[in-house]
Order: sequence, then C-alpha cells, then structure tokens
Amino acid sequence: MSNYFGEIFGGFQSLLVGLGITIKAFFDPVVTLQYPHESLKMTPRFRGHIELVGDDETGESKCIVCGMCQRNCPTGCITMAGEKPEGAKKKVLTSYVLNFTTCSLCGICVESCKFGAIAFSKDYNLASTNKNDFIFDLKKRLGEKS
Amino acid sequence: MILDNVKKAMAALEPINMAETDYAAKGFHLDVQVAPEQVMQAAEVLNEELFTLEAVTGVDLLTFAKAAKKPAKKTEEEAEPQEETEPEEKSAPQMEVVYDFSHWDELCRVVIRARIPRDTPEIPTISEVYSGANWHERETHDFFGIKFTGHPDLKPLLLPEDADFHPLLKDFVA
Amino acid sequence: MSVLLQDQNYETFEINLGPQHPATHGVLRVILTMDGEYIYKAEPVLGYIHRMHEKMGESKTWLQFMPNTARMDYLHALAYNHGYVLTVERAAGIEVPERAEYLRVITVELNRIASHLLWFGAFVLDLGGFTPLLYAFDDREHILDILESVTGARLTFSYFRFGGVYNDIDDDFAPATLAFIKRLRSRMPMYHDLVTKNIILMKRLKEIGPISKEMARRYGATGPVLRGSGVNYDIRKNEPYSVYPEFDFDVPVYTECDSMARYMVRMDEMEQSMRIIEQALAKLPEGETIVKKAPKIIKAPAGDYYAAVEAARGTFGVRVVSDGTNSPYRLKLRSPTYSNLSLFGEVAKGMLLPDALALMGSLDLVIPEIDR
Amino acid sequence: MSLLQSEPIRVLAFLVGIIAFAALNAAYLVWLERKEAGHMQRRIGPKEVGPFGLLQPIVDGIKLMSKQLFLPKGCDPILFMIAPLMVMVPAIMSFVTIPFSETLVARDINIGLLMIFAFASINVLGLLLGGWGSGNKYAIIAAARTVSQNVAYEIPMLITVIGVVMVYGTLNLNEIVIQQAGGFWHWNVLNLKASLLMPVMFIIFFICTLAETNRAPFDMAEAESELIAGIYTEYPGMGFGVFFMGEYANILIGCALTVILFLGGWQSPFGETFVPGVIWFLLKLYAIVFTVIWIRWTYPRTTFYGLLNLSWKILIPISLVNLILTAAMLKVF
Repeated sequence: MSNYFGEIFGGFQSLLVGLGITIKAFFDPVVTLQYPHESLKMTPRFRGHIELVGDDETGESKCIVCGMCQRNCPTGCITMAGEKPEGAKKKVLTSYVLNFTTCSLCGICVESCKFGAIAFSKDYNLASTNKNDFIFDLKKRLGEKS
Repeated sequence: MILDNVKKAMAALEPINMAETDYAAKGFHLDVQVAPEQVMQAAEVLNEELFTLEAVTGVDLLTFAKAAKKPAKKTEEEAEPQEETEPEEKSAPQMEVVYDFSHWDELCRVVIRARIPRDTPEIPTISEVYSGANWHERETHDFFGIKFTGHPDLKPLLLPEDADFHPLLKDFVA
Repeated sequence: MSVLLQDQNYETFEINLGPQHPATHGVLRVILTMDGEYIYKAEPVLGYIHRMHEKMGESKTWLQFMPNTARMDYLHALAYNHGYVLTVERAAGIEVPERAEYLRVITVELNRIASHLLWFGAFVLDLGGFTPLLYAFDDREHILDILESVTGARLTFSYFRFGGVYNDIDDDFAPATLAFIKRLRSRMPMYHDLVTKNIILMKRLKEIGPISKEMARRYGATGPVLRGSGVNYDIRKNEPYSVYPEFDFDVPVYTECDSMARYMVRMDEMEQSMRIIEQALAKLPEGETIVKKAPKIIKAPAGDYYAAVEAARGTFGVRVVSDGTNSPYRLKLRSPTYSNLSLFGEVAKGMLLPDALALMGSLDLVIPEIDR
Repeated sequence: MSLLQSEPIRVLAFLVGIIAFAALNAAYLVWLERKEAGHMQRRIGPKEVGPFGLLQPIVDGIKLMSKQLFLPKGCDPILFMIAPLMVMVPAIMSFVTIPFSETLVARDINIGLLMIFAFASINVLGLLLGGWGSGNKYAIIAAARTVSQNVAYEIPMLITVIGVVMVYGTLNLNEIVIQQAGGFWHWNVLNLKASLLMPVMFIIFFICTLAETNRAPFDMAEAESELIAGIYTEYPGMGFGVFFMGEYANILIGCALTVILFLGGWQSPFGETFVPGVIWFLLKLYAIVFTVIWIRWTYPRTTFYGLLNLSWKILIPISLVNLILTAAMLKVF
C-alpha cells in the first residue's frame, strides 16, 4: 500500500519538475538563427563544390590537364579537355565541367591535384528547380570571377 | 584458453585445414576450413564455447586465383600458405562461405570457411543453432545464389521479392 | 499475452508498419499480423534503401570507397571511416603516426556523442515527447560546428585517409571542444530530470522488450543493445585498437535487459565519451597527421583481413578479401543494427503496438546501415 | 420593449457571438500552441505571415478550405461525413450555458451542468464513427482506444462534479459562480470547509479534461508517432479542419468548466473591483489553456493500459473517497 502512495507522489513530483524545465526554457532567449534574414558565416575549411584557382598574375587556371582529379574521382563527376597549342610545351585547359549532382564532396580530387589548381568554394545555399543548373562550367566561372 | 578448447574440439572434426593466424596481421586468431557438410558441427562446437556469430560472407572465387597468382612485383614474399600451395584447381571454379565468430569474455575470433562448387552452391544452414544466421544466410543467398538447405524461408531479404539475379557473382552483368 | 496466442483460428488482420512511418526512422517496413492491438507476428521487410555498397567496393579503388563508408551509418560516419581505414591499414601494413591516432579518437568520440544525442531526441519523439528532441539537437549543432571546423563536412565526413587524417586541427578546436563538454555536462542533469526520471517515460520503458543474454548471443546483437542485457562487451575494451588503451574510461552495463536499460547505457556512454575526449586533448602529441610515405596506390597482399570497431550502435566489422590489385576483391561490411533488428521478430511477439515501437526505438535503428 | 431586448434579436446576437468565439478561438489557439511550443523549444514559432505570425491561422484556414474533399476507397460515406460534425456541433452547443459574466450568458438553464455533460458524451461517438467510417486500419485501432479512454475518464470526472454540486446544491452554472463570490479564498478550489481534498479534486478534474479531449499525454486518438494520425488519417482539407475546430472547442469547454467549478468563473480574485467579469473569466480560461498546451509539450505519451490503470486504480478511488468526505463534512457543518 505504501508504494501505491509513494509512486503517486513520486510520479507527481517528477511531473512538476518536468513542467519547471519547460517553463524555464519558455522564458529563455531563442537559440535558433532566423535563416532568410540572418546568414551563417562558414568555417574556412567548409567543403563547398570545387572551383578552379586562378594564377595570380595571368588570371589563367593553374591546371595542366594531367587528368589526375578526373581519374581519382569516385563518382566520375569531373570531365575536362585540353589541347596543346603548337609551339607551347604545356597543355592548355579548354573546358572543365563539374557535375555537382553526383559529387560526394570527399576531397580526393583536391588532394590528388599536385598543382593546387582546384580548391573548395564556400557557397552552400545552392538551390534550384532545374538539374542542369548544377552542371558547373568551372572554366567559365573562373573567367567571370577574375 | 578458450582458443585451445576450440582447437581441440575442431581437431576432433578433422577439418580440411586448420591454421592459427597472427591476429595483428589478419584480424582473427583461428582459421578453420571444413567440408560443407561439417559446417553444422563446427557451429555447434563454437556454440558450446559460447561464441557469437558476427557475420556470414560469401566470396566468389571465379577470378580470384588468376589475379592472386601473378605475384605483385615487390611485395614481400610471405605468401599465404593455403592460397599458393593448394593444387590450383583447374577443375570447376569454387565459391567460399566464411563464418566469423567472436567471443565476449576473451578476445578470440574464429573464422570457419567452407568451399562449395560454383555451379551447384549448396551448404547446410546453421540457423537452428544461431538464429542470427537466418538473415545473414538469406542475404548471402540473395547476392550469390548459394542455397542453404534446411533454411526456414529463403526468400530474398535485401533484393526485391521477385529478384532472380545474384549481383555479387563475378560474372554478373547488370 | 493476448487470447490469440493460444488458439490459431482467431481472426487477425495485417498492418504495414512502414515503409513510410513516423517511428521507423527510415524506410523499414514491418508486416504486423495483429489481433486488436496485440502483435501476433512481426516480420521486418528490408531492402527499400539497398544500394549494394559491397558491389561498389569491388569496382572502386581503395581510396575511392571512402565516401561510401560515411554514407552507411551517417549518424556515426567517422566510426565507419575508422573501421574501413583500420582494415586496409592492417591489410597493407601502413603505420599511422601518434597524432593522427589521437585526432581519430577525438573525432570518433565527438561523433558518437552527436549520434547518441540524435538517438535520444528521436527515441523520446517516438514515445510522444516533442521538446527533448529540440534540446538534444541544440547540443548536437555545437558538435557539428566543431567537427565542421576540422573536417569541412557536417554529417558524411570523409576525414580519414590511409595512414592518417585529411588535415590538422586549428588552434581554437581544443577550447571549443572543452567549452562544449562543459556545456553538455551542465545540461545532462536537465535531460535526466525532464525525461529519465519522468514517471510516464519510466512506465513506457520498464520491462518493455526483454532481450535475454542468451537471445542476444544467438542473434549476434552487439553494442548498447548487448550492454543493456548485462554483457560487458565493448570492442574498445575487449579488442583494443588505435590508442584506446591509453585512456581510462569504463563501459556502462545494465542487467535489466529491458528498454530502460538500453536507454540508460547510451545516456551513460555520452559521459564516458566526454572523458575520453578530455584525456585525448590533454595528451595530444605533436607531429604530422599523415604518414610521410603514404602510398598513393595501396597494394594489399592477397588474402583476407578483418577488423572491427565500436560504432554507436555496435560492432562494425569490415572483412576484406584482397587479390593484390588496386581495388578490393570482396568487401563485406558487417553492420551492427542488421543483427540487432533480426531479434525484433522474436521479441515483439505478443507485445502491444506502442510497446513494440518503444522497443524499436531502443534498438536505435539506422535503416541505410541495415540495407547497405 | 426596445428592439434590442426582443428575444429573436438576442438569440441571433448570442448565436453569432458563440460561433464567432468558437471559430476564432479554434484558429488562434493553434497560433498560441505553435508560438508556445516554439518558445518552449527555444525557437520562434510562426513569424513570417503578418506581425508575430498573427495571420498564420487565417492562411492555414484558407489552405485547409482550398484542399479537395474526397472520400477514401472502402470508407462508409455517411459515417465519414457525419463524424466531424458530431464532434464540433456538441462542443459549440455547450457554449450556450457557459456564463461569461453576470449577464453575458446565452441561456441560463438551471440544469446547465447536466446539458454540458450530455453533449460531451456525443463527442466520443463522433470520434468512433470517424475512425470506423474511414476504413483505415490505423483509424480503427485509434477509434477503439478513444472509446475505452473516454469511458474510463468519464467516471472520475462525473464523481468529482457530483462532489462540487453537493457543495453548491445547484446545477445552474451562474449560481455556482455567484456562490464563489468574494476573494479567491472563497473559490471552490480552496474551499477546504467543504472537503479537505478539494485541491486534489481540482487536479483530478483537470486530468480528466485532458483525457476527455484526447490531449497529450493521453492523445490516443491522434498518436502521431504510432498511429500516423489516428482518427484523422483519412480526413483531407476541411474534414480535418472541422475535427480540429471541434477538438479546440472541446478544450475550451473543458477549461471553461474547470474555471467555473473550481476557480470562481467570472468572480474577481480580490473581491469588488471595477473590472467587468468577462475579463476575469477570459484571463482564467486562457491561463488554463496555456497549462494544457504546456503539458502537451513536456510529456511523452502514456501507454494505453497505463492510462486505464491511472483512471481505474487511482483517480476513481480518490474521487470516491472525496465524495464520502464531502458528504460527511456537509453533514457535520
């Protein structure tokens, strides 16, 4: 019989403690960030989609079209093409397309590039209703940027 | 100490091959290869010693022998005993079913292997002793087509109900 | 036990729990043959999110499979990275520098706390309480920010590499982690007052879903489900790997075998993980974070190798059969919740529907990890 | 008799007033619930539509009305359509006898309390027909649960109400409120002269109100995480909207009864003041509604047998003891 009442009072007391916690939280300041109005500052190491790094003087890409990133990508989302203008000994990049819909942001391409030609970008709010918006032509973007 | 009991009990079953492997290099202590029919007794032995079943793995050895035999150029030559010395079976290619057991009280991982011909892959089930094996065997059946005789209901688990293809076979064409 | 379980010709009806159902946390479908509210037979149906990781493993090189490991159990992705990296390093015989091992342990334990916090929120949500979920997510966001500052990702980290880690921690990683630990320690009593000591929750979890030691052994259950049934089996202690032997932490074990025990095991494990992180941060050695001559092409001598790690949900084992080429010949991924769920059919027989959902919540299921 | 005093105009005015009160409340209680839940979970709640999200309920209402009403396959059309009405109409009918203030009561019937409980029992039937009519397995389980839950909680509620009626000797709600005049120490909840257990009676009555209106922690009818949406699973658009309005009207009735029977209806807590009775009544009403919402966002859901045990093993014995105690105390004093 005693634990009958003990359980009632103990249980009721635990219910009141629970109410106390939620009411305290009710008057505490709000923790969430109001997204569309305020935006989050990304950490320097945030892995957005990759982008070509422009050579500081010429503004051209540092890429020598060796294809290491294309081969190492697990999902094969990088397609690039380059051609060797006669007279010059190094290949020149003509097109560098990243299919961001299959990229898993693992960073193997950035790691395998010996020339630091590609790096992670910082933009994260990429939303679009059309799949083709995510087929990035990185060479064009590099041109626009510089 | 448990390892010795297991070795004694396993020796009683005269397995085809029993080797104590170095845990640091391979990840398990005892590697026992038994004939397919003895799989049930081996499981009972381990059940007495209170082992628990971790996983059942199927391996399709169709293209394994060719690749493994051409030794990689400069890797050190401590070749695996049972891979190389075995009389290379030019005869029918084989499939292997690997049972991983581990023990709670003492670090002792035992691996039981059984080789079955690839074209008639059949092996008795151990789900009476280890009911956990029920799902593992259904999954191995899904991926390799190995029929586990005596299994309560061997319908596909991870593949759709009407799946008749076995994706993990080396000659599987999507 | 309902009257049905005695005689067979009682009229039952079949209900589909899932694949879209609020309490299954993913696409798990359970066909319940019910008599009123009592479950006569429960049969989980899997495969709705089966992507065949094991076949992908056979067609990719060793390093290319790394992102896949993080996408099986995305709540504790780092443990899966760790399991895969351990097996390949054991196969190819690659040494890992001391600092990298410490960084691995710190990030894995942080990820374990994040996984347990998410489980705690989702579990109480299954039982009907909404608010604890948002408090738990509030804490979890701090961990994700800390892990993002070092790995660059928030959920599916591909942070480990063979022979070390991707990049080093910056200098405000340690203060942020210690501040987080202090904050979580101050909030744990609030969680216990709001949820654990609540009489309604106790009535929902006590003596619900008994999993005996013998049944756990027969089904191969591991992790908190096993430790809730009185078995002291934790891979970090029983099969020490990486630098775990250098930290002293204890493994919470409860012997009541019911959902409350499994709940308490995970709540105490968060405290232990915090202890490990503190000791690891204190003893963090200097040095490079990836072995100098990390081979670009991994050459594992032919043969098969096995390694297991303690993920948040149990033993995650990777069995690799290598034939010396640059991609694995066969890659078997042993997922813990696969075995933990296999005993659901036997335990749920004769239970009420809400109790069966409490049991399923206490098993802490992540369906993509079961389906692989 | 001036135009205003004439009977049909008065009835019309009260009719429009009550339905407006019920509809507006149904909408803005949703807003209050989402705002309160938000702040309790350290977030904001609706904020975008209108200042402080005040237009959100209106927009939700329009959205619900714009949804297509279809009858699910295998459902019983008549029962399916009647059920929401059977939940909402009795709730709005019960507003007739609720005294908002000294004069502001639609029809001051001398058996007002009995009428409210008569209508409250129809609400259960509505939920049962809704669950059964929609032909969905989850809804049938929810319907079966709701019936036994309401039966189990009707009894302690009625026994408590008998205790109160014995103290005040009348079923007329206005009389009960008048007898609780004077400061808050005259309220029934502190009326220890009538029976020592009166505060416990207040708590039991409050728990029974929660259970009657299927609010957490007893929300068996709409157990989101188990039965998907319980009885409301198959109801699209305005079908769900009417059920929702019925549920919130029921909560209002329950809280209004709690206020009238225990917290002195429209009486002011400090004796005579110039503030009209309606203000006090609405203040107390919304305080109790705030508590109902507060409880929902704090506790997990009880199991079904836990809920029945609570009623049969704890609430009913205590309310019976109180009944005997009240009778004895009335005999003595």
